[in-house]
Amino acid sequence: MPAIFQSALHPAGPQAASISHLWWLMFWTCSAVYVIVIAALLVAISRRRMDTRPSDGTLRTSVVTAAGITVVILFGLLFASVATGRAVASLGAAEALVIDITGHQWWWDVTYENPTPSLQVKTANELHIPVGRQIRIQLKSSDVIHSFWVPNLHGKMDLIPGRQNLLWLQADKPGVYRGQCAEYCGVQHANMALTVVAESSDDFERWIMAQRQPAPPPSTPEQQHGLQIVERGPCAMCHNVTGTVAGGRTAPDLTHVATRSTIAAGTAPNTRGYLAGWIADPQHMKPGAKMPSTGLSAEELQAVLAYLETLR
Amino acid sequence: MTPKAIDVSRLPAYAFGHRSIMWWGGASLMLMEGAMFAMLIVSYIYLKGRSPEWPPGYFAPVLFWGTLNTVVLLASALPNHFAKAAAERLDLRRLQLWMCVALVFGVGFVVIRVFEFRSLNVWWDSNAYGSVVWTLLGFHTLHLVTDVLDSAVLTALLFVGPLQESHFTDASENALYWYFVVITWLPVYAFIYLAPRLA
Amino acid sequence: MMEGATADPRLEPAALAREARELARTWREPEGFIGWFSRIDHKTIGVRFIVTAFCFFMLAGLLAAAMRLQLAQPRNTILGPDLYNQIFTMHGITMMFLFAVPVVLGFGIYFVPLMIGARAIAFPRLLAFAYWMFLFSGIFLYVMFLLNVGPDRGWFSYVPLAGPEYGIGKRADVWAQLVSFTETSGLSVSVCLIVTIFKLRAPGMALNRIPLFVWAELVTAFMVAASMPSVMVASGTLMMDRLVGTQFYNQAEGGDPILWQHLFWFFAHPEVYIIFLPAQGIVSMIIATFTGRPVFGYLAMVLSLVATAFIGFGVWVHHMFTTGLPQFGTSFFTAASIMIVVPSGVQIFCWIATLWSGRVRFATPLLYALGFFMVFIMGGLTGVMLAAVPLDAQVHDTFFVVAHFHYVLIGGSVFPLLGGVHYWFPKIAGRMLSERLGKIAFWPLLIGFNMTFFPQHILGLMGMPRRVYTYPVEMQWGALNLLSSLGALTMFAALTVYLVNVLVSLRRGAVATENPWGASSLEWSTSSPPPPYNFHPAPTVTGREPLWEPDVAERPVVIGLSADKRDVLVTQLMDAEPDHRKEFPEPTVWPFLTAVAVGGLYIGSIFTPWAVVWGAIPTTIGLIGWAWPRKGNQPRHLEREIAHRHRAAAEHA
Amino acid sequence: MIRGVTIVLLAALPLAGCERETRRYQELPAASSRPSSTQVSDLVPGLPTPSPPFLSPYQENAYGIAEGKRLYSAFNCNGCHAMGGGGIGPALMDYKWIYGSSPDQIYSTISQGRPNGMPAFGGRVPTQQIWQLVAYVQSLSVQVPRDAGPGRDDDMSARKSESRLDRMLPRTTGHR
Repeated sequence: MPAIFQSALHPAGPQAASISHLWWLMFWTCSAVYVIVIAALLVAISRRRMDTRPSDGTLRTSVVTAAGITVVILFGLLFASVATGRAVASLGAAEALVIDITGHQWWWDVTYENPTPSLQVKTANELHIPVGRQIRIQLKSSDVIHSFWVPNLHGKMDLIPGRQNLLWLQADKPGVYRGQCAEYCGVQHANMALTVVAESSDDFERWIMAQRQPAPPPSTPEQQHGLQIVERGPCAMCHNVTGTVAGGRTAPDLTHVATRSTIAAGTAPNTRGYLAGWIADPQHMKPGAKMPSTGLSAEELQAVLAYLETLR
Repeated sequence: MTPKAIDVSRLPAYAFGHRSIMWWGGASLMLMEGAMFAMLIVSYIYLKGRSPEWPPGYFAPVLFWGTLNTVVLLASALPNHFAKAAAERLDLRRLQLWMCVALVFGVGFVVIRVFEFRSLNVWWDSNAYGSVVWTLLGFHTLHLVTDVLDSAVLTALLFVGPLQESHFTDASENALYWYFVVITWLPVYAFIYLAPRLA
Repeated sequence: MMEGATADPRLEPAALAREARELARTWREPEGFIGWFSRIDHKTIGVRFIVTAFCFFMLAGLLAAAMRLQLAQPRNTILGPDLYNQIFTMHGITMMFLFAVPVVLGFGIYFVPLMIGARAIAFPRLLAFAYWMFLFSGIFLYVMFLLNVGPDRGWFSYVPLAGPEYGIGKRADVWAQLVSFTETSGLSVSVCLIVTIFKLRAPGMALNRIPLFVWAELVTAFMVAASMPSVMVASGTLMMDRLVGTQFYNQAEGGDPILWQHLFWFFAHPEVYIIFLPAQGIVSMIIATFTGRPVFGYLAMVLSLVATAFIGFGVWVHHMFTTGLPQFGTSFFTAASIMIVVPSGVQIFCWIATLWSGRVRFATPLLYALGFFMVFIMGGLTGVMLAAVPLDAQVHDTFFVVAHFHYVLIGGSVFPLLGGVHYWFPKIAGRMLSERLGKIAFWPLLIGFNMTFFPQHILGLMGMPRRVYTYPVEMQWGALNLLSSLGALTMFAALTVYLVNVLVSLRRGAVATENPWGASSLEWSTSSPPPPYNFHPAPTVTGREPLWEPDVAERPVVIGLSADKRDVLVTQLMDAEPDHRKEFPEPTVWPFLTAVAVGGLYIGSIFTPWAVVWGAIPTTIGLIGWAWPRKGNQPRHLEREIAHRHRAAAEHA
Repeated sequence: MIRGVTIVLLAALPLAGCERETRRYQELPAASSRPSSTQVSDLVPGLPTPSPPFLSPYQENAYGIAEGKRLYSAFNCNGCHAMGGGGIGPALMDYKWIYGSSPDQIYSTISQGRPNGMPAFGGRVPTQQIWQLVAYVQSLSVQVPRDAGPGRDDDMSARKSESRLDRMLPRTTGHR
């Protein structure tokens, strides 16, 4: 798994960049103010010689001056803030890539919009975006309020039931950026992360082509057994695997689950070991998650794992 | 040397209006109650603003009972006024009389209020519109009932209880609160009964 | 008024002593089991408020320690998510509803009447009722917590998470009813404070002579009265959504989750100032006392308080910047949120000017006041950052915000409060706190505080959200979290020392004189602790700093208040000229019984709406018992007066 | 008397509170162990043997019932049974249940399926979730404590929430 950043201090896109400029402006201004005020305070309390007690007139002038300077600084910061706000808002583009994201307790349902429905792509908890292109993210919620936040790319925006919110993103350099739900959304709010993979437009095209394919048919008998369990067993009640009869809609789409870097919305890396642990006992890894312990036998579990690994 | 003194023993043992602390207590109470009514009405406006049609999918409330109650409420200001005046003249007999009359009015519009709820044409759990009108009406009814109870107790006190200066002040404050209940009703009436018709 | 003042035999020491004995009899607090529940003296109730609130402060502190233990390292498993979510919610609501507001009001309850030279607080029975509601709310909350019904939806209880579909079980209802309890209490106290400050001031204490702390409490009381109704409406509608199926917050039926956020934050932002303004009042008193001069710029200070209160009602939306509100609207709230810094700034500059021109005595209370500057100013500055919409979009709901409001609330409120306890302990307990222990507690507290919360700024910028019970190893948040937890440990130790100091000094502290600090306000003119009747003879005022005025010796006093009944002098609003005497009620157990009835109503209505109906019956009985006068104390002169008036009317006719 | 009420209330809470509020994420032993012989009808050869009342593990557990409600629509039970009112499948709000309305009977109806269209969910839905469905189905006929039943959901309000339904008849054998 590549190195992961999740920091507002390492902007990787224009929106985050202009916000971090504002941050540094604020940081230095406020630090200066803090130092000056505290210095004044220290001088005030450390004065010993009382013969030079200033007259109330002097005090009044200095207080009024200080207040005046405060107002001026604040207006400066206000202006900077509003200006940044406009700059960030103006970054929308017409030929943007449109992605629908629906928040669920506690995972992200991702749909790449396309006028032709057959070309739409459904995935979960992982976005791939082409570098240097504006992304229009449409945020909805299926249950409670969540908040979409990938600090390296932009500030957060809430997903509110009954509304659709918009967020414009752009990544300037390739990389893997981690995001996380930022509005308390229930027992597993802490484990509701998503990964944004920014890659060159060629890589992105390759990826989305692959995602449009249905699941490859299993080759080995073990994998076929695995598919049987997925289709006839508990998995299909909630999960969808395009190209099979598994058509559940209430849990993450598994058609290409093997291509993702994490499982259970960023709770663990997507390795056979963690996957086995997750399927065998989800409530141990993510207590309260909607995935039940299915009571598969060890042999069934191995088969399912073998099949899932073919879903690239 | 002994310090100088201000002798207050000659000062009266009671006062009316904003001189008395009861008045200020009542005023603070009305400030809070008023704020609650304001919040409910703001919620009403907010929900109305989010709804394409208003009332959404229901008939506006029937005007008759609500309007009748408005008339009765406004009329009740009269005995209320006399009661207040009597209280401030320390005129026990008239105070008792007018308090009783006011009580009759009070019971009157609590009864009418029952019909009002039935004339709303919507249930509280039908949709947000129903919820907010039921809550507005219910919250005002709560004030009606408490105020009627309050007056009833006070009236009983005036007849049987040991008499104190404070009871006259209380009576006059009670009347003031009565005005408050009447006045808050007007916006509530406007929003429950008229706003759906304007929209 | 002052002209009418004359020397009087009733002021002979012997006469005064005799009257004092009678006053002590009249104002005595009832003894015994029932008596304990019947007490209504504002000093008793005030101490009860303060002590109870600090107990909840300790409980919430323990909860905080548990959280820091869980977050000390990544993927920690000491607390599960379900318990952790209850704990952080409990911590929040305990600190906000059961500590901060009650304690600042408690200081007001105890000291406002003393500072304005009043014999008692207005509506003492209502005050007692308020205390019982407060106590019950706390017991109720923690019993529920022990029963695993502790609220777990955050102190803000956003819908739909706390709504009927996703707020499973009764936990969210417990939150809603806790709010009903505490708001009932807070609103009642604010009535008492407003009326006391307006009508019971000592003769001569015109509005422009009111001590700054009293001004702060007055403004606070008005903020309570104006903001708490909003959250009452919010919690009430939430209860109805959950219990009887109203649709206020159901977007599918015309409701809206955002309405909740408006209603809640319209209360919850002013709440911050409710907590923080009285603390500013405390800072003013402490600074004046330990610089030996009045706080510079009285008028500016008062106007800043009022301005803060007004602007404080215009900034709530800055908690909702990430909900996708239209840009224009948000920039107005940005402006308001930034400009609210100005009044606070003016106050800080005035305090610095006071320190600059005064003779500073480094007693412990002043230390805490200085700690307030160090910490609070940083909180204010990060507040400016949060007011900027784009920056807020990054740090909102992250640990940056956690750091910010702990700097504001602990710095702006807890430090002054701890200083205030040091400052007023002699007056309340009649003994001095140990200066040495006080200083020993202060420094680790200041260091530990910054150790705990400064790293959280960085954590927030590094992308760590709030309200997470754990975090992955690879996020490199571990080190700073550990540091933060160690800081929490330090604070814990410091506060333990502080507590020890209080407990030890209660027994062994040096006995306090009337005015150990040489302060200027009226509470220091009576004995420590004050008698039940506060002052005898009742004082008058001729200036802003009564005990520092040159005429303190020959200033006239008030006589003629009867000592055989609870006679209190009511004065006029503006200039506090004597207006009339009011007999105050005797102690009674009815407020307690009423509180029990109302409590039963509140708790019952968690389970069935009918509780409101049958709970109303005992409540009404309680209120009648409360209001019904004792038999046989009908004043003769009243009958005479009534008869006289009737005769006059008859002759007139 | 008032104080008494409060005390009684508080005393009652541990009983109500704890069981209602626990979040049992792990599958319970009670749930995995299924009643061996389930009576589908009260008709038995010879003398009638009263079947011992059997409690479903989530019957008083708000979390279990709420999960059951979520699954009820997730697994498209409402497709046939609607919101308890019935449609293609029989209604669940009344008390005349073809295959019995006691928890164990409901359990086997769901897991084994029934003739004329009720599929067997046995192998497909984990026992824990079946028990949660059982608890929810019971709440449709108010056989669970009201304070544990689900409130209105954030959706078009088709009907009263389960917590506000009026009981149609004295509790059946399913409940203690």
